[in-house]
Amino acid sequence: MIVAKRKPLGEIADMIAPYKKITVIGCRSCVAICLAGGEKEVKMLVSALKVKNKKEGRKQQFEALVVERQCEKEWIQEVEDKILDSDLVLSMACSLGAQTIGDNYPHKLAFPALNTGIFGVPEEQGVWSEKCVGCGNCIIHTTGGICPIARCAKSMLNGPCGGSSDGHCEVNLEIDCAWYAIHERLKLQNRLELIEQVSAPKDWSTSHSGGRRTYVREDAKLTQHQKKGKGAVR
Amino acid sequence: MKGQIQVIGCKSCTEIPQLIDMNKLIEKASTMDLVVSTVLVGAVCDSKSIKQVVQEAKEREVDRVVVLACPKKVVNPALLAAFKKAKVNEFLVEYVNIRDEVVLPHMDDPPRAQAKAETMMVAALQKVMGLKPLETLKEQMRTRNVVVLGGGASGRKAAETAAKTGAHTIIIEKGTKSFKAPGVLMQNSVLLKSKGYGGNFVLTIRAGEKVEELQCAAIVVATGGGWTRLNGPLAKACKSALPLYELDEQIRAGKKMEGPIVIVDSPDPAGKSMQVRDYAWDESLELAIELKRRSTDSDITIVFQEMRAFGLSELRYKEAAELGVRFIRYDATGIPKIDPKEPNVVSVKDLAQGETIRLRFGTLAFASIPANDDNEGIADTLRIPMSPDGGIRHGSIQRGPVSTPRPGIFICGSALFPKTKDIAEEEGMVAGELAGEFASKGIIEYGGSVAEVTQEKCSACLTCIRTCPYEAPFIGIANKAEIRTQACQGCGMCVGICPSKAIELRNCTDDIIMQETKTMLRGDF
Amino acid sequence: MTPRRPKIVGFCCERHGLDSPVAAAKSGITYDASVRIIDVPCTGRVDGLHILKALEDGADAVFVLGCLEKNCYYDTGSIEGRKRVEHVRSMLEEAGIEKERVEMFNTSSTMTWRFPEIVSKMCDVVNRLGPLGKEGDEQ
Amino acid sequence: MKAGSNLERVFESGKFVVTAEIGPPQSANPEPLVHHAKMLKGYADAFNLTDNQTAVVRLSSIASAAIVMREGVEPVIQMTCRDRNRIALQSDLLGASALGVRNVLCLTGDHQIFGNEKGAKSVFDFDSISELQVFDRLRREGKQVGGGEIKDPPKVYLGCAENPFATPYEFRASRLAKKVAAGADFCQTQAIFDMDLFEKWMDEVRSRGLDKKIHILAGVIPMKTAGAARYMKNKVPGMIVPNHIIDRMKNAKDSKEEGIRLCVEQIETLKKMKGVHGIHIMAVMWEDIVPRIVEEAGLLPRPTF
Repeated sequence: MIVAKRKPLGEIADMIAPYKKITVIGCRSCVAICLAGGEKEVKMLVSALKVKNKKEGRKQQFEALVVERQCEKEWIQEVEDKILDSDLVLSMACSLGAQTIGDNYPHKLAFPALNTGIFGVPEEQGVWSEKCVGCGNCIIHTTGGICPIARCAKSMLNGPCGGSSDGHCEVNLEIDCAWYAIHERLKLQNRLELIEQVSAPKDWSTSHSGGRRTYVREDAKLTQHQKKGKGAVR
Repeated sequence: MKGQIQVIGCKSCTEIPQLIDMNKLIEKASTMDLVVSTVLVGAVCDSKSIKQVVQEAKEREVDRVVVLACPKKVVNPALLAAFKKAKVNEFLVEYVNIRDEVVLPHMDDPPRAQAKAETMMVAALQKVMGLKPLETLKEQMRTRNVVVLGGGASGRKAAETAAKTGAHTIIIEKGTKSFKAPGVLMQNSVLLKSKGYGGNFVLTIRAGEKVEELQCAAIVVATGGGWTRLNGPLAKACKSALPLYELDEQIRAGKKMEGPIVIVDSPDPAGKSMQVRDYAWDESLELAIELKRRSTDSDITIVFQEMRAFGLSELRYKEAAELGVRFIRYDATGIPKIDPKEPNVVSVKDLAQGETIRLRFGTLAFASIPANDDNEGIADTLRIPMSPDGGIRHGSIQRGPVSTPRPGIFICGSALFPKTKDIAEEEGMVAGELAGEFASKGIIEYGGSVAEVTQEKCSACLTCIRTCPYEAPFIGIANKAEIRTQACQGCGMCVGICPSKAIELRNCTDDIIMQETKTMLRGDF
Repeated sequence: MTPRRPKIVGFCCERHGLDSPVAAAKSGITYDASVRIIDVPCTGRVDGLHILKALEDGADAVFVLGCLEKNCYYDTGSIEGRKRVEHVRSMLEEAGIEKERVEMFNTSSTMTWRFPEIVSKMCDVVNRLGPLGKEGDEQ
Repeated sequence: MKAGSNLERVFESGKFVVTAEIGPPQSANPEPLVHHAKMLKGYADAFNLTDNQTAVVRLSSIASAAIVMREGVEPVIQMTCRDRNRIALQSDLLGASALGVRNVLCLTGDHQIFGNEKGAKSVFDFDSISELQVFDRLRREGKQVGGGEIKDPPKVYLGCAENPFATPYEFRASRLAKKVAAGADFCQTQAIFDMDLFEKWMDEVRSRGLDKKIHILAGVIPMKTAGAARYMKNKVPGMIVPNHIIDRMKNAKDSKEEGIRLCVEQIETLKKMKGVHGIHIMAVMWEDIVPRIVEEAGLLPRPTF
């Protein structure tokens, strides 16, 4: 899932300081599950901002909402009234949420309350770790199921580098060395020969380096004939 | 529900110091919305008063009640029973502890006490309107079986006493031990899986070659002691470290240990020192003295956070110190550490001197307690918690001396932590009796103020499932969380942590809590 | 005008938390009336939102009182409660609000002095820091 | 001859090679480079010019190479993958070759977290092995990684580094084999303090016949103090400094002298080791000691062609 983290409250407060009527919108998808932007977090953020305002004698009006998926315009349209009725939308979704609101209501301001971080896996409750960077060309079948692009600090294809120390990364001893892990995994699977070969330079054109990416499913796209006007989802 | 409230004031305890003007309070109550009846009685615990208030409640078609008196558990339960009879739902009777929360603590400031009591009453009136009538449900226990895991000293005693209460006992014994036991003795058997909740557990047992399912009402864990594996940061950093008993064995076998010898209380010093039982210290001291006696120049250091030995064994501390054993005490600000790059040096902040000491050692031992190697698997299967020292942790004292946090599962003997046979047997007796009593109730009462999921809000994030100590939440057919009401204890932990606010605790919702807080804050006192 | 009296909210669990003021009352120990006790089944029920909302609604300080961590009736409830309190404290810190206004305490029902001690500690905090926000700000 | 560098010639002659390092300054002043070049000339066969080592911004390695070449010293430029993508790396290789640089050491590079620009965006378009592979193809076939033709290909002798002391140890010889396959001509090892572990690695290297396919330079670091030894042991990832070495430094009356003695002893041991074709002295911040070490290790005079 996409894992995000709330920005520090001070930063959020500064960001929204000039605005009076603020609608805070959370999202029930990834960010709810990673405890960053579900209903609880939205309510807590609003309450904390109100306490701060109270202390500092500032007046702002807040509305707290949550939508099913903020990255889809149909879900956002459900709360259109509230968006239009505010000076500022504070999005408690990944940056896709704030951008979807912005793209659909370009004259409105939609600010991010979260920092969107990683494609991560919950290792245990409250701990998420990065395991994919969305490079657009998956090779983990050759690396024991462990992605070196995301999990190696240097995205090496021919690791581990000389900084691998006791199976830890040179960047931080708390991080596991991805290539050490790949070596161990392949050994377990009896497939060590896979890393004996030289891996050629990666073609990064499938990643962000190839420019902004759009994935299309032609068979799923609606034809001009099928397209409907803006409609309610309920 | 229409909302017809009765307010009962009790003069018995509240007016003893003549601090609160109960008349005024009740007068105020009578002016409040939806209050249809106000009664001030001499003593609400008195059966005459109970008759009086319930009679009036009936006449005025009261459906909710606020009692201004003492804590609920102190007030005569006959009051609640009478209301129940009069068709007032028991969950709509709200008690306000005027005596202990206002009258007694604020006797030096009557005006504020009066204002506070009034605010509490107003908050209670609002709260009682937010409550919903709830039901307590009953489920039959399918059997009166009590399963005892382990046929050692404590297990046998547990089975014997449980049988005396009328329960049918089944001992699951890992080995081939044969002994006379009431009920059934299953040898060569191990617990594989467990399902269900107190009263209706379903266990999967492998007996010899066969795997079978076994229903039971209660479980006694009596799996005994064993030796712990070493884990924890110190053990990881120093691979050659020994548990105390191994050091002991080697020394007794006449092996010369490489000096200096350092004994640290635990492989995980950040864990609480309480886990290192008296027992282990007895052993450590004895060992240190033995080594010193054999050779006066052996270099022995004992590093500890808190040291307590059994009774007269305390004297050994003195003896050891006199023989030249070095003692270093630390606390949370300077726990022992081993740098993996230097695995033969432990550094620790000496509390006495306030500075960090580096101890080079030839042999390192942990005075960690011996625990059963099977504990982890058993705890895992029964979903009960472990303590950091490798024992199974028991539940709150309020739940009873041999309880686990899960109702219906009891624990005794060295599975908790090592102890002598007679103590283990005594615990076994208690555990057996409690398990037998639990099973003989025959019914599980559940419901009332339990958690409830609003499925449309649930993100199926599993947070509730991971957090609940009782296995009450589970993912249902709709791939959303649901609550196994029979297992729910009503603590509300899942409610407080749900990121989607999809769970509420019946009659203790966010709205009720926050409204009560708000009203209490509005009061000026 | 006399300065406003401190307003303190105490979320107390129904086990040792609520037994605590009872124990104090029985021993005849008095304490300041400014504390507002809100009962919850377990401190694990306390949501950070309840604490923030209390501050929003006029509390100058909030405490959460549960069983001792080793003897929590609901096993891990007071640990959960502590984590919620710590989270709120870190939020307050980020927002530039004194985190001392929110505290977690643990008690056992036999500690008669504990509740009065907590109340006076929180009163001291409010007296030192002053009220949270200006008079009459809360709706 | 692949590039005709002095380094290549010494290797080919079968003589025991000596290389050393010159750290470019954190300034735009070429003087320190000139000073070191003058001082060290004749004491080693080639000198590594590090590439923003430990991710600290320094005078660029290619420019440094051009400066020391004016003093008649042969450079080995280090080229890390941290700061440049394939366009820049290939372009800089052409540029370096055009300036007359003939030795290139391909490295993945230390992570920027170690340096003074922690906020930098790292590139890592290649890793050291793919860099070697691309550079080798460029010099042999005149083909870029993207297939584009290069008319006059660069003439370079390609080196790599390998660390026998990084985990997993059992993979370290395999990794050298990968570097050989990718086109490396010589290899500098991480500084050796744990001779036993190094010997183990060399056994594996020899048993695979890698010492016949690549010239191995054993890395040594002269230390000034016991503190330096401890620092390397504790703070430098992938470095093993056994306790007996730290103790020896600590107990010495004059730790500087002890450091020199230790280094010379290590070189003596390495000289005798089969498959080791030379040494690489990394006298970090202590360049002036190199002549003495080379002399005391009996490695003078350096051959000339």
